[in-house]
Amino acid sequence: MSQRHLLALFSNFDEAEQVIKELRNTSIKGFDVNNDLVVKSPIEHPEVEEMLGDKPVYVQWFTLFGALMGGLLGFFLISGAQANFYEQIKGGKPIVPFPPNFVLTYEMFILGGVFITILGFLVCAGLPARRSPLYSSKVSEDQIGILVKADDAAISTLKNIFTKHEALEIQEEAGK
Amino acid sequence: MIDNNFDRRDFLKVLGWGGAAVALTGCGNTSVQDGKETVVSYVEAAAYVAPGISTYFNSTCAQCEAGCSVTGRVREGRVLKLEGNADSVINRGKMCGLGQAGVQHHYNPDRVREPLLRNGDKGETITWEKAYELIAQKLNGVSGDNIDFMTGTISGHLKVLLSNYMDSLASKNHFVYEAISPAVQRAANLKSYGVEMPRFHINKAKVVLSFGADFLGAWVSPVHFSQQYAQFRKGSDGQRGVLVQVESKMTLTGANADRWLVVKPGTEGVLALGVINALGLAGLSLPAAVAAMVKPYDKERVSQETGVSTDHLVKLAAILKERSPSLVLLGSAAEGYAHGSQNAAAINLLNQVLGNVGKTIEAAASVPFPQVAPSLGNSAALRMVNNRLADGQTKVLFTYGVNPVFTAPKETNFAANMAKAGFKVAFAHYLDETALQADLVLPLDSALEDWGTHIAEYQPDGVQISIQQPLMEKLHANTRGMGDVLLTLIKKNRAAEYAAFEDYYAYVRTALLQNKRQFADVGVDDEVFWNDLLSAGLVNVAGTSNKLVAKLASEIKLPAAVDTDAKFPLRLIPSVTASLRDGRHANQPWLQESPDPLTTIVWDSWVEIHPKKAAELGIVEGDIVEVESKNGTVKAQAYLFNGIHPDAVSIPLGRGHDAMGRYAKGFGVNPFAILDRVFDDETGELAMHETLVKISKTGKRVIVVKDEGAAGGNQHGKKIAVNIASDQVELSGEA
Amino acid sequence: MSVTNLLENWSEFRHAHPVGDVPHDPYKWAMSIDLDACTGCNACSVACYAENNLPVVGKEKYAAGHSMHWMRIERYWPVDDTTSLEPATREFPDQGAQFLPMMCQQCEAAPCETVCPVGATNHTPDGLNSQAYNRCVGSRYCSANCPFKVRYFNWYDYPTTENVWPAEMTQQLNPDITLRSKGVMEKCTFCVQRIRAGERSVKNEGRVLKDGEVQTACQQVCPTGAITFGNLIDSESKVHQQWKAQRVELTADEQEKDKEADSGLRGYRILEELRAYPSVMYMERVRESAI
Amino acid sequence: MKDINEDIAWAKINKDVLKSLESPRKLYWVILAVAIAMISVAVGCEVYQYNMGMGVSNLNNPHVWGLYIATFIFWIGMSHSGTLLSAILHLMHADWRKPIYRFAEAMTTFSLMTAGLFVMVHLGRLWQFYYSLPYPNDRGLWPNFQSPLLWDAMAIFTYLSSSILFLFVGMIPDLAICRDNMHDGWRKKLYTWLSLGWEGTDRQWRNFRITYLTIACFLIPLAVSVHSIVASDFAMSQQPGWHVTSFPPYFVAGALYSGCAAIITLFIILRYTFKFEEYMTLSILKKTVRLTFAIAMIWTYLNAIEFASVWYGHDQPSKDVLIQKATGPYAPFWWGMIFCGSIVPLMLAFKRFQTNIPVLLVTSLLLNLGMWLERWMIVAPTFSHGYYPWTWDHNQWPSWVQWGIVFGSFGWFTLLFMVFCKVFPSVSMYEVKEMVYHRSRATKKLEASGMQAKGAH
Repeated sequence: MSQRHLLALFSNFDEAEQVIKELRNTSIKGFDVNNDLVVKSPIEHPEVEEMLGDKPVYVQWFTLFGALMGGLLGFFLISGAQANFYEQIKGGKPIVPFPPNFVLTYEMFILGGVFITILGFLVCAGLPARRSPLYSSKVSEDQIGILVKADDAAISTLKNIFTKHEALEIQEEAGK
Repeated sequence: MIDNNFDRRDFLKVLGWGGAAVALTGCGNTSVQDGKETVVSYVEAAAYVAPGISTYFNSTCAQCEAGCSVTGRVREGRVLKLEGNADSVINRGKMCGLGQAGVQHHYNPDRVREPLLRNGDKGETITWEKAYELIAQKLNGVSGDNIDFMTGTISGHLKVLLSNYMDSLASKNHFVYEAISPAVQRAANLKSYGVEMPRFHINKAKVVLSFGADFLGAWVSPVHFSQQYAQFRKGSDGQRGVLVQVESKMTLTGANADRWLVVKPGTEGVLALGVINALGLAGLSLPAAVAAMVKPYDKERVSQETGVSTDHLVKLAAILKERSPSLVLLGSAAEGYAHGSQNAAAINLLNQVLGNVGKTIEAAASVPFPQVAPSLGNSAALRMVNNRLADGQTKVLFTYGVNPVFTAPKETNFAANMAKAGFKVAFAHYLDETALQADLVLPLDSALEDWGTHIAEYQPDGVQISIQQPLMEKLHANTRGMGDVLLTLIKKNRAAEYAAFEDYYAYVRTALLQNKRQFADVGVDDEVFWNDLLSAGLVNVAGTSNKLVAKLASEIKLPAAVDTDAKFPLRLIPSVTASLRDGRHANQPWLQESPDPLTTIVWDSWVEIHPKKAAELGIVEGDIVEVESKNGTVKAQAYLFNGIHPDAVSIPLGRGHDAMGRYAKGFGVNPFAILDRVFDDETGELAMHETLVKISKTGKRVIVVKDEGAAGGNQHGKKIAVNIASDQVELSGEA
Repeated sequence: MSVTNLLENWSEFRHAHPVGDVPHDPYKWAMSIDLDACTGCNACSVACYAENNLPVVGKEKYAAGHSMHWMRIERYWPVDDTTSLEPATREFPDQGAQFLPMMCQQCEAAPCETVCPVGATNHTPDGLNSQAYNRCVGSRYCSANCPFKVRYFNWYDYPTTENVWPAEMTQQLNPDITLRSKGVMEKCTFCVQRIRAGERSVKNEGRVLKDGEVQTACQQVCPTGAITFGNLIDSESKVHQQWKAQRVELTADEQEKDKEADSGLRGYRILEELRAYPSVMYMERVRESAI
Repeated sequence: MKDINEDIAWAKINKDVLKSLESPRKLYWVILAVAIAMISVAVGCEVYQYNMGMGVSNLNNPHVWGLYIATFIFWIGMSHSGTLLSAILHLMHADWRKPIYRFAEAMTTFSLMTAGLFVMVHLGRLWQFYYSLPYPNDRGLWPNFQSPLLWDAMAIFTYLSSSILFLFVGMIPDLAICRDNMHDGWRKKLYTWLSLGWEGTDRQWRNFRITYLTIACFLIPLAVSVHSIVASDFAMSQQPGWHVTSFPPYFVAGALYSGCAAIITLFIILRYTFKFEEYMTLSILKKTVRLTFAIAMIWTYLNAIEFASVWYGHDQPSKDVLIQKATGPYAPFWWGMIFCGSIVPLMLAFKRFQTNIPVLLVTSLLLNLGMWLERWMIVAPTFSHGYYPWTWDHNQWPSWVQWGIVFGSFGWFTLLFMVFCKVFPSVSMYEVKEMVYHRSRATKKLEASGMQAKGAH
């Protein structure tokens, strides 16, 4: 069965919350609220996102991995280079001196953490992304957008819900 | 001999088998072989050239008159470094900075490379043939009385050739001029000990009392004395030698003294007599005549006249009496006065009453071949030449190894007088001030390119004849060895006698071989002997040993007070530094950049002035001050220096050249120029310390270029250069 | 860089000089300088110029503080008031001056070595503080951290600077040593070229260098023999004997002399309290107390 | 006084900020031209120095480091406020940071880039600078990881790259705004590409929040480590005046201080240049000024602590250096530092000056001058008066080459900053919206509760 996208724009954030609430509470055939609903917002909007249910974020696992790998890599790279290349003593210090290596390990820990976090962000947020079929630049201005994907059959139900909550504009994807 | 046609390469091949070779080929210098120029690759290098391997050849240092033997390090035909020859009794393998800079004399970029003939204000390059012709032409018809040859100290076979040449010209006018020489002391020594220059045993003395003798710096044979000094400091049986230096301006030796006594300039003799007096009071038995003579010199008077405290005087007498033998030395600081000979006599008398003669002062062996013994220079020679020039008696003037235009006081008008001579020939390495006044400048080989023999004035043990031999090929094709030039000149007059000698090398070789039995077993083959000689670079002969004839001075006339002049209240001490001496080495950059040991100043002259006097005159370090004597002024930066008598200022000699190339010209000032013409009463030597000056600020100020930093000589309580009192230390246990 | 190598080397390299468990063998080059013999004549400094191709920088650059004397002779005046900035507070320096030949002290725990970002200066197994010119990038951190300020930087390209080595003078250059170009640090090497040549020459004989077989240029020339250089490990060497007689320990930061009031010793090392463990021992100048 | 007008229309925010990206005014080109002229001076000096050797800078033995290193520390320090403050305030939910953090972070990035140049300029053999990088090579050569300079290089690289990423990530939603509002052209392409297809979906925002928070968490210790490592360049050495335990916190405080001062300067400049009065409000300025004052006092305290510890430590060489700073040839600069760094900021304690723009502009410039002097006074006096009296050099003075390069570096920074402000939104639009949103909601809540309270009454 073919599916279509529908984007509704709201300027009143409370209304948008209500829409989401309603969509979650209403069971509509051909529309899965957990997978087919995307909220587009001009600002970071935890209240609205809460309505979407408990969606996990995995970026921090990337962070942990990156930081640990960065630190380990740093320490072994440095100590390895010292042990293999610098068989010459410097300043009466051990060939593999721990204090300076800790400093560098620390830096590498952060470097790895930051880099892999960014990588994780891109992966988790699905960036860089192709533009979704329906988009309005209003979303980057002051309106909240609710993008839904549903079977043709559910479209009208959804439209009704949107209109009920004073959607300013409803964009509809052309049928396939 | 027109060209240097002696075939060095063949000669070297011979030497190569002898075990010690003079390796002389090199990159950049093509070899002349049978008239053909051959480029020789190192792939097929000559047997005596091992690429990458240094070879060492012995020769003699020509930087000063001490006659140290050197070993030249030669690689790929280039001499790289001069090191000391350990077999020499003079320097025993050691060197001074001046000696090492000899390579910069050799490689100096400002050497004269072609014979130059004056053409108006310019020099015109001519050939040697033309130069010889010109000399012959100019000498033609000139009486020997009107031909002067002015040289620095000269010895060995060059001296023989020169005197023969002068003979052949029927001239007796060979003048040996040294701007800085111990001539007064020689005369005084002759009177006191019967010899001009005895041997001094600093190492055997327990106390050395030096009146301005800078034996660690520039006096007579500094490298040799430095070694004696080292032994003296170690002492025998743990008794470390004590050095007391008496002078008005601190010398390097003074800086190393246990006690440095500053005296009013010129009162060294008074102090010496005062010490004798104090010694007598301390119980030393004095000959009656001496006792009577020194009687007036009681410690109060001496202290008042010299500025040395009575306490020090007594202590000095005590230590001299207690620790025997001692040694009293006298140097230029004591000699440089109108009464310099009297000072010297007084100081020698102190040695005599202390019983040092025969113990720490011994007669030197005399050179068995008087004709090669050194002709010793003095400054009286300058006076004579100058007078002759002024009177027009000199028609032809030859100069070699001297730079009188630079070293003569301005008042002598030497340059102008020199112009009166019809023809002036300068044998020179560089276009120095004198060469610039000459009509003909003949470029000489450097000391590292030339042959020669040297005998130093000061002989520590027997007599050492030092061989000078080329360490490498000539750098410049048109320079000639002085000996070769003299030989060529002499052949013009005495062709028959000298026909046997192709060149100076042949002459020296023949001369030495003739005296082979003096040096070696008769049976030794000539070649072997010669090669051994060159390999050693020197030969020692016992010489005739002498005994000193000590004669006590019967009368010493010391002026009651040293002259002062209200208009010129200060005394100028032209100081002699270890590296620049009379200025002939000023174009050697190592020496210019070698900091003066006491002030650490480089590349420039300075006026040393005591801080007390400076405060009086409102002078601070770096002020450009004008130093004015009756005869002129010089302007130089002031350096506040505690090691000088407040009534004296000091300017080092050697800088202030108007010529001599990029490293010498324009750096510093020349205090020779403003010296007053005051002479030692007895010897007629220029009294170098008799110039009275006044100084004034010019208002300009510079930052003194020196190594010393903002802390000056202060260690700020840090343990950096530390000293310890002799009673705190146990020297006998040291390794 | 293999893991095994890393792991194996780990323990092997967990030691440190000079407290370390691996002594220098067979050489530990060191020096002792007798200040009682040193007269401050500067011959050593000139010898160093001749041996090590040091540029003569000329008056202007000297004035700017760009002199290159690896060995410098310092001249101090005895002062009564050590805190004063004035050079001397005595009216006359009646006990003479204090001369001190100063060059790289070849510290065992050299402050310069640790700070070099590119590892251009290292400690050699024979106890030298080596400088790799072609590795140096010229950060000058080593000089900044040198307590003695004996490292000299090539502020200009001296080999191409006018009148430093004009035409003929280049022929004097020692071919055993490179010329240093602009932007690299240099310093006294204890005449390492002579040491290496010496080591090579005895290698074929299967022995180690004996005392006196290698001399530094400054030692060789010193007219009073104030400078002694040699192998500190070799008990036959003069330098060893001198250190021993003065009871100076390479790895100590306080010597017997400092502990005992009347030890009669005169050996010390400069700025010893910084624990750089210099390889140069100085012996105090003696001044006669009776005069 | 409110930090921001809560009733401001969101569309207006977009419009106002995007306006700053529009065709520049004449003044902008003038500033750019001046900046380029300044850079040319520095480039000229550097070319000269590169060809002649470092000697032309008048550095010498013992003054082996000079203005280059001092100015390097200055720029590193300047970089601190941007990212560090942004991150700290973000974690502390201080939303007044939102209108000003963007340009502050840009300042961080650009001052780091400027600082990096000084490391290069300082090197005797610039052409071999890569020897100090840990790159694998045939010869198995590695840099010396023991050297604080290497830690420095590593820390700066980490900081610079993290700062750029932090700046970039924080800018993505704004880039999307730009993308949505720009006419076609290279800028549109640029924004399209850089915004990575951001549409503000809930998934994007969710991950964004965590990421931004995480990086902020990393940046705080990183920024602290960077300047304490710069401090280690000195503190890890053995030199008197440098070997000071309190150097790392002292440096960090100094860095924050100069960064805050620079923020005030740039705040004022941007406020007027781009007419950002509505976002960069006096209220926010006042908060920044108060923060600056607090840091100034911390810095003063740490400075005093350093002197005191030297004084009571009885380490004579360190004490000598301190005395030398106060009485020697550097005394005018040292006292200038005390005046600019500790006396001038007292002015900021007075309310009436906290919003007085001309006074603040002058003050902030003086503070930065003071901080630059501080860095110079850390570097130079130790060289002039180190352990070894023989090499004390009180006469050394930087040559025009050094001054020229230091001068030009300000041009370089200005150029980068000006270009940034024209190409990227220097005020964070989405965050200003957030701020407005949350504030107005909070106000409403307050009003509501106030009403209730009233009603109950």
